[in-house]
Amino acid sequence: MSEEKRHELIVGGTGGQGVITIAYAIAAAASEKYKYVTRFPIYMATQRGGPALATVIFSDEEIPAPILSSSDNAIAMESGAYNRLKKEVNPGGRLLVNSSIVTKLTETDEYKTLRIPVTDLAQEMGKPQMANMIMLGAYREISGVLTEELVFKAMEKDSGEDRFAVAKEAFEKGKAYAVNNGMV
Amino acid sequence: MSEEKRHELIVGGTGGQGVITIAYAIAAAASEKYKYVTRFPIYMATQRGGPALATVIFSDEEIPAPILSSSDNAIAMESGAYNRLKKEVNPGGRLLVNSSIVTKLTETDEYKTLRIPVTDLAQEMGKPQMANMIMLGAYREISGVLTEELVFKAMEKDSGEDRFAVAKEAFEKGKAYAVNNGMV
Amino acid sequence: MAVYEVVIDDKRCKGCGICVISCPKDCLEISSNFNQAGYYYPAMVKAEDCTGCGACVKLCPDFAVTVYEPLEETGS
Amino acid sequence: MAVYEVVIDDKRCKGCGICVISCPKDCLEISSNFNQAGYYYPAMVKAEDCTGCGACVKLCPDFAVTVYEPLEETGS
Amino acid sequence: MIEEKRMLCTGNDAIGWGAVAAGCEFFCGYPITPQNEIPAWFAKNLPEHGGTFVQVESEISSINMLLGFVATGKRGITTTSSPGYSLMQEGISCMHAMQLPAVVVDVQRGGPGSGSIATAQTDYNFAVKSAGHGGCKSIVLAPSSPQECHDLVQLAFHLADKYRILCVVLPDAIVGQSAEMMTVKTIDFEEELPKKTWAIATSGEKKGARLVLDSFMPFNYASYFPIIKRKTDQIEQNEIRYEEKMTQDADILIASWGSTARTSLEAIAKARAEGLKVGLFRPITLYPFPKEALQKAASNVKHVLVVEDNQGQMLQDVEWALEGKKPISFLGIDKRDQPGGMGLLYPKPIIEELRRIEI
Amino acid sequence: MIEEKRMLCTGNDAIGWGAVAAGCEFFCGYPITPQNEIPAWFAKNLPEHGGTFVQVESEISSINMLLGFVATGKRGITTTSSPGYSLMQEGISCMHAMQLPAVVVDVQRGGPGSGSIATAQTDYNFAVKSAGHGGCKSIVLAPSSPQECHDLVQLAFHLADKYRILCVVLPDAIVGQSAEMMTVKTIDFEEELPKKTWAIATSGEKKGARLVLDSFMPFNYASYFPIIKRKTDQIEQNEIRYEEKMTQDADILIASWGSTARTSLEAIAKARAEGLKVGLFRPITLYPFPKEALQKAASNVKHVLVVEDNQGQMLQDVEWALEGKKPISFLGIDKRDQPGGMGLLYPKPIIEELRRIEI
Amino acid sequence: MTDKKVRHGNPALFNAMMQPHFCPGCHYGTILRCFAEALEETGVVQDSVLVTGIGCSMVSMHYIKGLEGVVALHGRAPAVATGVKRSLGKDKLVITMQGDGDLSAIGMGEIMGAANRFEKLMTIFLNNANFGTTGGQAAPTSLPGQVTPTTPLGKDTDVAGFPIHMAELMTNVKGVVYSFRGAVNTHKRYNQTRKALVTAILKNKENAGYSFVEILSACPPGHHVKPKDSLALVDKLIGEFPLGEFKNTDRPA
Amino acid sequence: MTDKKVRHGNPALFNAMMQPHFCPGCHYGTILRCFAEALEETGVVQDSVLVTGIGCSMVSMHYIKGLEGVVALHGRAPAVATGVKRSLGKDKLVITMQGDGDLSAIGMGEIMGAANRFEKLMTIFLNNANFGTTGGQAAPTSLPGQVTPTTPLGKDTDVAGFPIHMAELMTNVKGVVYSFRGAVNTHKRYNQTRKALVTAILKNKENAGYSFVEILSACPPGHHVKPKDSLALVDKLIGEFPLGEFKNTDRPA
Ligand SMILES: Cc1ncc(C[n+]2csc(CCOP(=O)(O)OP(=O)(O)O)c2C)c(N)n1
Ligand SMILES: Cc1ncc(C[n+]2csc(CCOP(=O)(O)OP(=O)(O)O)c2C)c(N)n1
Ligand code: SF4
Ligand code: SF4
Ligand code: SF4
Ligand code: SF4
Ligand code: SF4
Ligand code: SF4
Ligand SMILES: [Mg+2]
Ligand SMILES: [Mg+2]
Repeated sequence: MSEEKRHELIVGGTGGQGVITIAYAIAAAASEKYKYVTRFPIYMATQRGGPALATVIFSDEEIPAPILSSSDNAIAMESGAYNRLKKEVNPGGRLLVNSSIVTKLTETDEYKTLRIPVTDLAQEMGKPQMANMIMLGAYREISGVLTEELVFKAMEKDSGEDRFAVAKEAFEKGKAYAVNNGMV
Repeated sequence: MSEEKRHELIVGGTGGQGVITIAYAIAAAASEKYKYVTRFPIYMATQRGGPALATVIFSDEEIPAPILSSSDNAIAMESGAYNRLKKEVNPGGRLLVNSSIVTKLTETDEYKTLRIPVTDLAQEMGKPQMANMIMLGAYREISGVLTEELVFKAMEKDSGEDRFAVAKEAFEKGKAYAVNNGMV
Repeated sequence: MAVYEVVIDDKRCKGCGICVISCPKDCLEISSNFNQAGYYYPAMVKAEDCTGCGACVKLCPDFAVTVYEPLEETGS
Repeated sequence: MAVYEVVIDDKRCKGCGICVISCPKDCLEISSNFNQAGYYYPAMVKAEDCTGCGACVKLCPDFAVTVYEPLEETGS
Repeated sequence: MIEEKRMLCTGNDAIGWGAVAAGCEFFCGYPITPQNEIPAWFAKNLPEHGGTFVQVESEISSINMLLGFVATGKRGITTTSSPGYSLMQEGISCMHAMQLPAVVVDVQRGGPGSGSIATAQTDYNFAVKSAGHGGCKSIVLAPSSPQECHDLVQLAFHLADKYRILCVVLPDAIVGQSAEMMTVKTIDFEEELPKKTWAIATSGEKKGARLVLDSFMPFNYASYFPIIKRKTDQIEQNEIRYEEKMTQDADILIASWGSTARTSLEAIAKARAEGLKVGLFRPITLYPFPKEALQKAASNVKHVLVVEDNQGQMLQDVEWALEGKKPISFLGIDKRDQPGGMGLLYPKPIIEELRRIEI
Repeated sequence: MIEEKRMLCTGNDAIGWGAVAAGCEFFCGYPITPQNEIPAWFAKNLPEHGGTFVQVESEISSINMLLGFVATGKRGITTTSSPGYSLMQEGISCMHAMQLPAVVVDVQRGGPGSGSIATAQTDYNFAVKSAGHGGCKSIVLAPSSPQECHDLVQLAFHLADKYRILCVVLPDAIVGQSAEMMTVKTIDFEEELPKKTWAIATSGEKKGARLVLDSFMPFNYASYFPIIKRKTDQIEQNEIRYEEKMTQDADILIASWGSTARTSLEAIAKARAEGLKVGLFRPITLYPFPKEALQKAASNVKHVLVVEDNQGQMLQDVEWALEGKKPISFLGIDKRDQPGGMGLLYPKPIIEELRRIEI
Repeated sequence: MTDKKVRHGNPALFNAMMQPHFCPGCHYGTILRCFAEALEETGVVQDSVLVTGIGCSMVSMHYIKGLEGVVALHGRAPAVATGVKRSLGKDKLVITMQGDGDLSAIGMGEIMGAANRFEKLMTIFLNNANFGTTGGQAAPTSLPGQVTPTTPLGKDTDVAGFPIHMAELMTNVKGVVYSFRGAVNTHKRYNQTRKALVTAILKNKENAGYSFVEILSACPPGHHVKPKDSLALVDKLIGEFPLGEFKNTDRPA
Repeated sequence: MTDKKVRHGNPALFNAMMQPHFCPGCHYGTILRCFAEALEETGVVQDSVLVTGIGCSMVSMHYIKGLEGVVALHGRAPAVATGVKRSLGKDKLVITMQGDGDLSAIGMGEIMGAANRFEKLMTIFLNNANFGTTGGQAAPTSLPGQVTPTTPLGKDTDVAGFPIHMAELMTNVKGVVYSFRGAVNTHKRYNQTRKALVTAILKNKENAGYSFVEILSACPPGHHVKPKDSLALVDKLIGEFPLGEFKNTDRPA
């Protein structure tokens, strides 16, 4: 897949699901390759369980505003986020959904909706906390942005060695799911 | 002496000497007779011993500003106040000085300077706290403003019965001093 | 036979495991089921041991546990 | 004969009478003299009783009291 | 309702009388010069009028205690001076967030920090431009005499209830500490006030955490700011108050507020005696600022002189109102007669300035 | 001096980097969203750079502790968000009274009271118009990106020392919380700074209660206000900073600050694509306000649109600067996409407004 | 099982519309239940006003049916409560609920001021040894060595001080008639705490003076422990903060 | 008398240029002397900074030669002092001097915060049971029944509370290593207070922790007594506030 000039992503979920971590990893990886990167948490839930959203933009050209009201790419980790983001994906874009939790989806032809049961996959791994890394792996693979290596580097920097190994495993699981289900 | 249309007075001393009380008594008395009265403490010393100044104006006509930078009448209870007020008496006006304490006086023809040793007189009475009331008596008599009765009424209201008797005695002493020394 | 019925409101449950730990009879265990929010809620595993003490109810921070007892049939 | 000399700095004195009250020998009394600020300052009335204890010095809030003692003439 | 009576009264005491005349049931405050007479007045007189006096441990607690009291739907007041007014900012902001009606009095003292305990008008911007963080604005009333202290405190209570808003009364210490003849009387504003249905624990029937849900948490921009906008539009429309004197034929207009307006008036009288045609424009509501009235008053003058006992604060509002159409100059705190705390801004430098202005 | 490096960095962390790059030796503060990353940054990094971190029990103590620290002549900073900034007013005023150089950061959150923890620009008036009671003004710098947070914090320290004044850095939460690529580097301002001869206990030779005598008690109007006047004249003369973009041919000028200036920029790009000639004027120093620069930038436009994430605050300064010579309209917080705390002011309503403006 | 009835369920005063907003393993929900039970037992809810501080417990009034309330600014609940109480008078109960950051950091002046003024209030002090809401920063109550965003190497007592013991401190104020510290990490402690709340409410009802009930609470994210370790976390807190009744006196005169 | 020398005179550190600005009978001058003597005895004046609160003692640094200082805002002296101390480090002594209004009313948060943070500071607390500066209003320390402008019928403990005992309260804070209450209304008490000041200074010098010295003082106008009755007034205060050393411990760990 050819490199984009400008890439946009919104990740949404609840506090504790690690949506901010997904955005951090993508942005950090992008910072190695793109001149301009912005990352913005629209809302950071205080308590675990409150809504949390983050946006990432990277580009070869100056980014006027770091905030996004709609995006080419979006990830919804649970229903609240899905209900918001389903209205904010640009035509022709894609929306990745945690289909373990979000079960009621609105059909649309405007953009692609991709269902990935990351909570189930995480449970399979015996690591419920890793649902977000599974999603990250699927997202990297599906979008083709950046490179796996850059994302790994960012993940490694963010977590300790032990946790990185697990995160990488989760990432691979997400990637495999995307590949095996013809999403790429 | 004929009644004035507008009467101005500045009283100065140190906190604890009762200068504010003098101003209060005059203003309260005037309020029974004049339509417009203002009384303003330019500075109220916190601790005993700091500078304290108060102004009184009463008039048949509206008083634009309650503050006075110069005055027809002034009372200086000690040296600091004297040094200020000697420059603030209007030509033709009068300045009453506590000559027990203020011993260095500047000669002038611009206005009348009247020396009243109120601290000594108070000591004679055995009531050092009453120097201000002695000054009030002298002032009332010399200026001829208002009436003794009005001033007594104001004094009585301000103090209890006991203290009023003493204050009245002091007032009379000041009055007598003024009369006996040809100041009236 | 179990005397008390312990009901978990799985919508409220946040899978903290407090009820599991605080049960003096170790009657409860976190199950492999998760709710809409992704929390794994507990299930009764030793119903017959339950004394109806209510520790699980009182200590559940999410108002998710109820303990029932049989209705005494009066007059029978 | 008085051994100690108690000197009041009448300019500083505020006539509070604390030295008078605090002198264990009742050596001091408020006089009938007043200073520029109108305060009546104390005077020594029983110089011969003064023990040079310094209570009047320490307790004067206005740094107005000094107690002197004769200089010991060394080598005489 | 209070028995009508006439008396010699300081501006500070007049605030007490005005509050009681307005049916105020609560005072809380922390001592600070030059307004210590106010808590003393309330301590002595409020209980007789059926109200409650509390001396609080700080100004921060004062404003928050006032918040708690007025949240029950009754009238309450706190008073302070400049440093204490600074400390009240967060609480003031919160009362705007909750839309609670209350009256706060700042009897200004001089300068920043602990400053001087004597008079000044150095809190104009601070009181007028923003009610703490968040950008709400309090209605700000500036009295210039004890009578006006008494009257404006009553108006403040009235407007507070009318708009469910915080009102600030902003005397300077000259106004607060000078005594003049004054008539105490309950003013009838001849307007019906809205019922305080939002108040907590006033009726038997419980309403749940009403205050909280109505206006506080979670903070809801969409329901909050439009309400505030509607309210401020109404206030700016209906509640402008000002005084004009001798403006008809004026060549020079003095714009001044509080005690300096009266000092200016004395200067104007003397200047007129010298043949100079000078008039006075005195905003009484500092917010809402009488912009159009000032434009009108200034329409025929050749020069506007702003007089304030500060470094030039209302000045910007005057410049804003007059849109560069008139030459404007300023006379302020540096024209006091003395540098120390006893210095005052007297009529003399104003007269001199009036003589200097070329028209 | 700090080693130059480039990194992805939030505006909040950039404040830490900028402070350390400027030789700041002290941070004290109290947690508050949306700036909790700043104390965390200092807690982690300041000790490594030889400085001292103190978590304080309140914002009131923070500002007073900062006062004590900078009184010894070293550089120090405190950071907070709106409610905490309210609580600092008395201390800020006091630092102006003592003329102490220091830096205070207010990463604005939304609305009055406890409000929302999300972004807003609702503290413009509060920060710009008065540094607490007493009417002094702080220099106020508004960054619009992490890089600018880093740069302006350094400028703030520089100006603080240059003028012996308090500087406020006023990001909104979008600026504070968004991460962008940024270069850390000590900026050389190429100006020699005055010696801090007034500082306490820095030399062996004792100077007595210097601070106190110089500028504090008893408050001396005559020696104080003229100094302040001289200082503010110089600041208004020399320290104006702003950014202009695409103003040359503009028919419409957007005036905006902080993050909304960047949102406006996106709207401008889209509007230009539609053939609308729109330019941007962004004040960087909110005080001193770039009045003349704005007049110049607006001289050939037909309309000025003020965009702020508030109810209209800089608006008055723009009106004041333009003296009624240009039609001015406002777009603000009520144009957010959502009512709750997650709502933001996006480019869309700005573009729509630009289309509506008749020129 | 045939017909059944509730043996242990949610208190009747619990507002079932509310889904607790606390993190998994947070004890605040448990404490609210305990408080609701005490209100139920004493029957005072219709005459009570709850003034909360800023912290994770700020919207607590919503959880209890019929409880009116005000959310005070951070630290100021005792001042706000005083205003409410002075207005409503002897027949109403005014209770504050405040976190340890709220009460023992920014709000120290207000709690001491109100207690010393002999206000007839009651305070429920939620001590989770950190600032939960803002991300787990150290509080004056935090333990030596505790790792937080503001004490990244562990709380160093030399520069950040020792944990403050509020329940003990309050006993030194004459206007305080009741001071207690409890926890809800065992069934027994839950019951003791409930009893203490009942006692405090009754003292408040008779306007005896200031009542202070400190309750140790878990904040799993703040202390970096898993939700299931929240019970053990409170045991650790008890190591620093002993449980018990520290003062119980008649109305002083 | 022939040649003489000073037996008891003003301390060498007393700045003779100053004419005390206190009211007749105020003990603040006496306390300043006592403090000057303690500074002299310990020889630390060149290494000390005095941070005063707002009250009648605010310009105290001027009375002592070579003593640098900052006048803090009302109540904030411990916060300002912390800033100074954290900058100047272990070799410098930073001392606050605060009135009872300053410290126990508006400044309660700051004194408790600093002491609890284990700051290595020393505080001289001037307790004259009223707000002298502003005209004698009731303070949290004022006695039951005390008539003041804000308690015109005498302080009613039911609505204004009981006198707060700061020296005792401070003992409950672990970071406090020394707490003492003295007076200067007799020669003996003067000497005890001086000794306590010396002890506190030495503790401060070795950075042992927070030292707190409360000194009862007369405020004749505030208590409506004649200057000469100021000694008896302090005896009355002692009836409420017992003298003595309440805490004297080693540096806690
Ligand atoms: C004046 C002010 N400063 C700071 C904050 C930010 N803040 C909100 S809650 C909180 C502390 C919460 O800690 P705690 O009281 O212990 O409650 P918890 O979250 O642990 O329940 C802080 C600092 C604020 N809201 N207001
Ligand atoms: C914020 C603030 N509030 C109030 C004041 C007014 N004020 C000055 S000193 C003082 C109290 C003085 O009492 P205390 O601390 O006991 O000192 P004392 O005068 O008795 O020595 C007050 C309330 C102030 N300066 N600042
Ligand atoms: S009622 Fe008691 S025994 Fe039964 S499950 Fe709950 S805790 Fe266990
Ligand atoms: S205690 Fe409650 S929330 Fe926790 S696991 Fe058990 S039922 Fe679920
Ligand atoms: S030194 Fe002692 S004995 Fe002598 S006068 Fe003074 S107090 Fe009295
Ligand atoms: S104690 Fe001092 S001030 Fe008082 S009377 Fe004696 S000498 Fe004078
Ligand atoms: S952050 Fe801590 S106190 Fe707040 S809800 Fe979560 S666990 Fe409870
Ligand atoms: S008012 Fe009181 S404390 Fe102040 S100087 Fe006078 S006597 Fe001393
Ligand atoms: Mg907490
Ligand atoms: Mg005092």
